[in-house]
Amino acid sequence: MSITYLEAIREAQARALRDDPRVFIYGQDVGSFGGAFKATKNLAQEFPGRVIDAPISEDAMVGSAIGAAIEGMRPIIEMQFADFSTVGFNQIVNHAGAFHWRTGVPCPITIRLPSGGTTGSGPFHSQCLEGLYALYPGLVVMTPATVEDAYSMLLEAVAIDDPVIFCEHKYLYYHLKAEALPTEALPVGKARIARAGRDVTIVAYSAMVHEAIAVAEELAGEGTEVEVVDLRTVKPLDTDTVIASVARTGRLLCVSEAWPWGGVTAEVIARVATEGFGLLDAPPQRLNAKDTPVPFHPNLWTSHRPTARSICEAVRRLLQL
Amino acid sequence: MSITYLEAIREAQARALRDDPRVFIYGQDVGSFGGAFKATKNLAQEFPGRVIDAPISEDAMVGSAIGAAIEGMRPIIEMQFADFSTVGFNQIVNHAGAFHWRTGVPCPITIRLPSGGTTGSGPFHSQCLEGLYALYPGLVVMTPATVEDAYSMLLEAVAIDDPVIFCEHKYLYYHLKAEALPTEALPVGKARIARAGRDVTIVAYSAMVHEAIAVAEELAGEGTEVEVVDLRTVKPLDTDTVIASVARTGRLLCVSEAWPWGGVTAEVIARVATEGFGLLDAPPQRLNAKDTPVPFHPNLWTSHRPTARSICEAVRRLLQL
Amino acid sequence: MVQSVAGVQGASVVSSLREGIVAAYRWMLLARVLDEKFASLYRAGKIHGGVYLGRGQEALSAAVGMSLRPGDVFAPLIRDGAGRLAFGETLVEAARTYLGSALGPMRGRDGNVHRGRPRDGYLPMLSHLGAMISVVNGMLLARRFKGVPQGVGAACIGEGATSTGAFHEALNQAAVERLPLVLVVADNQYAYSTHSSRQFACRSLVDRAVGYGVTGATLDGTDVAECLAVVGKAVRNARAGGGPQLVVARLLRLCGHGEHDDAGYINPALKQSELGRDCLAVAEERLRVDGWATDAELEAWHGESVGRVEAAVNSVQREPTPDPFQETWCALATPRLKDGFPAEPSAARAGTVAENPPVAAVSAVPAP
Amino acid sequence: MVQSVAGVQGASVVSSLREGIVAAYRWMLLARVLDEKFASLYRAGKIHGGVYLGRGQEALSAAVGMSLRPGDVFAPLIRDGAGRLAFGETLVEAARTYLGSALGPMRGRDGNVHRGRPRDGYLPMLSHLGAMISVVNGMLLARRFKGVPQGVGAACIGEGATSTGAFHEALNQAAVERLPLVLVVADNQYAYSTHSSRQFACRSLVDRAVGYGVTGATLDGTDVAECLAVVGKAVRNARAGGGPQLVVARLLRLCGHGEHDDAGYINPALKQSELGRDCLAVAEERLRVDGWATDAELEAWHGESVGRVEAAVNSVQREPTPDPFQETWCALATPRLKDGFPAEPSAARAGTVAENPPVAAVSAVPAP
Ligand SMILES: Cc1ncc(C[n+]2csc(CCOP(=O)(O)OP(=O)(O)O)c2C)c(N)n1
Ligand SMILES: Cc1ncc(C[n+]2csc(CCOP(=O)(O)OP(=O)(O)O)c2C)c(N)n1
Ligand SMILES: [Mg+2]
Ligand SMILES: [Mg+2]
Repeated sequence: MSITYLEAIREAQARALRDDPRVFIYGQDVGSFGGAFKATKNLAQEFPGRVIDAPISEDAMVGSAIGAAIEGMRPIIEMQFADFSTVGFNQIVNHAGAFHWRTGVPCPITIRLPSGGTTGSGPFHSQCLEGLYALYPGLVVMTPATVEDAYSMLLEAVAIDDPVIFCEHKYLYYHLKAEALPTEALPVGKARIARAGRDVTIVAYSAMVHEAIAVAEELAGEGTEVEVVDLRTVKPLDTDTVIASVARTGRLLCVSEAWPWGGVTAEVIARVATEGFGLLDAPPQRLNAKDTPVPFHPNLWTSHRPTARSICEAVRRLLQL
Repeated sequence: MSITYLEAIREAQARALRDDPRVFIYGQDVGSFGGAFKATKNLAQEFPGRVIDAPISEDAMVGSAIGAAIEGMRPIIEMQFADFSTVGFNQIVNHAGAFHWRTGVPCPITIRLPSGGTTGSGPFHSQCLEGLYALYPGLVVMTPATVEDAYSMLLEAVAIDDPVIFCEHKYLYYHLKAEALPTEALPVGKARIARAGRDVTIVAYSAMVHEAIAVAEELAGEGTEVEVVDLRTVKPLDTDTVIASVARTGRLLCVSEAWPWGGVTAEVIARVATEGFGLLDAPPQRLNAKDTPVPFHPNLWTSHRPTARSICEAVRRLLQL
Repeated sequence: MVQSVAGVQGASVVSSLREGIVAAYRWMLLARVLDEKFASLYRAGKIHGGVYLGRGQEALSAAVGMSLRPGDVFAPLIRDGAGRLAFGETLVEAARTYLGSALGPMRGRDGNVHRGRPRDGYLPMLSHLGAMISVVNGMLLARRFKGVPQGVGAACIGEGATSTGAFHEALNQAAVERLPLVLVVADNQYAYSTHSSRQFACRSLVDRAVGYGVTGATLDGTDVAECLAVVGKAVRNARAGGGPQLVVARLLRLCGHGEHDDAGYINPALKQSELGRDCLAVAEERLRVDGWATDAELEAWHGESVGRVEAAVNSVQREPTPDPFQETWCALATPRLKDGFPAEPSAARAGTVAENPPVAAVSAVPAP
Repeated sequence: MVQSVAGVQGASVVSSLREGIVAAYRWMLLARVLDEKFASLYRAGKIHGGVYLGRGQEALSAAVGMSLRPGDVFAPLIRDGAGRLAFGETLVEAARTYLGSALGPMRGRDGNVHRGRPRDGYLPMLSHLGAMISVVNGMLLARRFKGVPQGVGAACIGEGATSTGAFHEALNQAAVERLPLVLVVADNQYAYSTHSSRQFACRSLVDRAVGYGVTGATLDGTDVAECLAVVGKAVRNARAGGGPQLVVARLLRLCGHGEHDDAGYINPALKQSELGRDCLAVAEERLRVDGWATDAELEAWHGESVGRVEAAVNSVQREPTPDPFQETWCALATPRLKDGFPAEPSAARAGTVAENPPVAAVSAVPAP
């Protein structure tokens, strides 16, 4: 048996629906159609009345999820693309994010954001918004990189008493496969050493973890041992695991598919510089997408985002510093 | 004569309206009422038909500003509070921000965001969103700290061919005064040495510049010379001026009133760590607001955001590192 | 609690009408007195931030609060002091939020009109206009999912808030799901300084009902009997499965947007018109004319209201304000997921989160 | 260009009707052939990303494009291939965007249906549904400010997009400002897989007109004559100062949401109904029956369309694709304000920005 990242997301939702009567799914085309990416395939049939098509009203989708959560439900909201969550932004960041702090009442909603670039998707079907949501207090932001994490973290997202922004990477949907679903998982908030190494640390998350691993494999052939840290959640951010890795390697490159200003790479480097300054043997480096909208044409797109090649170059430069 | 930060904003708009027939102002209650904060006082009377009350429709306000800009106008949009711009978020970041890159046609709109905390304003009338808008490509983000900059930068915001997010701090509106309006200004994108010093650099912007200067004055009495860098714009960010200052002092504290994850302090520290690593004599430090919504009660509010006292403590700690 | 004004026959109609108006009048009066107290505290510099009054809108607001039952959902807006009280908010709770008491439902974290107890169906408003309606929808949907009695959800907004996308998405959502939502629009002619002619171009906002496929009704917000009748009927319709109800009230805001605002922009002709009548004075006049209340009774009610408000505010003023060192500074309900930021004192980083103080159950209580 | 179908008397009515329908038919046919070409390129793996067709909506779309004049504003949506052509888009331009040619108006930066030339009044859509309407408003407002001829602004959306807050805010804004906006809603029964019963609960979306204070009209989108008449009238109304016009067309999407979608969810009964008729076939039948076109003419028009489409696509396929090393990677119109990020090659940081390739002026051209 083999299971894809996308199927793992579907299976996690099936299990959440099966195990917990408080769970329901709400989003455009998630019902009998099974969602734009088929992440809810057959769920409406298996769980009648609990997987519901929403009108094209992202603000109301999130607002009503908050209401349902107040009543003790555990809604999962599927945004058709992460990019469209900007229309429901206010309810997410100002209402859900602030709700528990203001009222003492938890707001357990999970918002699934099909994220990241795929070829030909262009400026509005490609965005990586984890750094956007992490800015706001009160939100947990998950960025699973593996089939196993897609499954276990989505189950945890639903179980957690707080609003969770679940950034699932569209490029991994079909490309990434595992043998089986996991039976255990690291706790939420813990980063993972995706590959051990002693010469340089690459901190990455989501699809970039796989680019980083490819780089590690390539450089291993040249005798450079790259350690890859998969952040798993970007908020909370597991500073300890990152710093422990930098303590071993002395060199840090942080990679993200998001835009270059602020975001995860700035936060990681700021934390390491602040708390692990003495561990660094060279200036920490970062690699992000370019500071333009995500381009439509593959020629531009592959230059816009970090790739194994550009990461590899950055590592080589870093090793020379 | 003495002029406040708020009056400077009004005067800049008056001058823009006077000098450039393409300019108009659109926002809730900006017309004969003169705006919630009186930033457009008398402008509707002085410039009939060019200062227009908008319905409570932030999305349409920004969308129509984009349309007017396409037709060659130079709209100024007043959000009643920065916090409410989240409802017009999509038009700002996805439409205005991406417009020139996608189409080759400039989108010169200015969006004024009355920003930042004042006592008793609470979670939704206090936010600092410069780090939010700086995430997105295609936007210029200004954060004037002085009466002079409020005036000259707003004039430049209107003149620039790109969408500008103009974060004006409500706390400075009435508190900050200058003798006269400036006749010249630093170019947009250049940071300013607000106070020279040789022992430690505080990078700040907007209202925090004044807290930093208060700290510098206090510490000067103890023989510590604090250099204060006022960023003026957070995007583009003037890395060179910051690094030149760190080169002089060897120590960096970056202060912001925004939430702690990501944002300006992370970006500044990441840039200095990456490009000016060797200049640092101690780990760079940051100070932000706490990671909760902005509290209503002054007891909580004054602990939530950095103050001269907490900045001073942070500088003392940094000097010991 | 008064629920129906119409539908009862003969003498009992009159007595039930009288009871309803008397009860409403007393909620209105209590809210007016409380508002005036907040205004005087504001002028004395004793309140942090703004103060927002319901002057001129008490009849409508009381009718909404009175038409609801325990188990219903209520999402009031800034001018709904009367409705909040009628729905079961205590004077102490209102005062605690305005004065930032640590013992209030918002514990000084949020303030003034941003107060409620969500678990009791009493929602604390978000400032962003229009945002509460879909939240009410979600609560009603959840009850449908759970198979428990759904109750009615009432959301109040001003005419200005009808221009928001949030209003539209939520009313449409309620219509598609056929939820028992009662959406009450107080068209008080102004949104802050902006006249409604700059807000919409239809004849009346009730003309929107057909476009959503919901039932519409209008009423004169200065006439408490009409408020009780029309709002009561809309709530009954919703309860009976009639789907969403859009109720549009005509009235005039008889105060500034907030107490900082002298409302000099309000057209004097409007103040002189029927719309400009003070619903409280109109109700009082009616009680007098119909012989339903004597001068002595009216005076006693007023005195009692003043006494209760003074007592509540006095006691709250002696309560502790929030202590930043006791504050958890944790926005999450799951403290173990709190992110650790370097500059915070380490105690806060380890962060044990204190439980929220217990809040009393809300219920629609009888008239004061 | 055909502008009015009604309003002319006697024999000229018929001849003008005939001319209109013939012209519309030829735009529809050309758009259909172009769509089919894109679909076959998609199946051959020659297109990056999705392909979205206008099958079944060509009559409505052509009517919109034909009713506009140079100087008007047009904000089409994904199914508006016919209207784009009628408004003046060239086949080459359409093909360039789908194929990502560096010479196209979007230069490979944006693609497929996201194309236009804003300065010519032809707006490139944002993906976020409903977002274009207020942009059209802004263009019309700007012209009022400038005191230049305002023209008419047409924005097209699907019934699904009427559920967005953006739709509501923008239509209301247009009504308040009484702008010459024609908002055309293609109610094709589905938004992706979602039936319109999950999208709104009113009888017809035209019932929304009164609630905004705008004029409403409906039409049968399978009947090109009705499309021309009703859309033409709405455009004339707007042009004559009649304020915003809401036109709601009844039709059925005769294709998948995109070419990846087999649309298996569409109710077969709908396909069999009047709504499910193919407007192109209906128009062709009418031309035949009324003797307005011979078989030979029809065949010639088809052949000509195929030839033009093939020629355009063939030439575009030989054009250069964007070169990442030539790309400025600068989102700003003001290169000196470009932020410098450490990891970028220094050439890009210094960043001189190439001018955009000149684009031809758009104008409503005569029927092909
Ligand atoms: C989305 C949003 N934009 C702007 C504001 C600022 N604001 C607060 S109250 C108000 C006027 C509200 O008018 P209306 O809805 O008519 O209610 P009223 O005050 O008349 O009762 C405005 C513009 C806001 N709270 N939310
Ligand atoms: C705000 C927003 N949410 C979701 C989407 C994803 N989406 C793209 S097209 C579509 C369906 C549109 O349906 P409709 O408006 O009826 O137009 P049609 O495709 O039927 O022509 C959806 C949901 C989007 N583009 N924008
Ligand atoms: Mg109002
Ligand atoms: Mg549709």
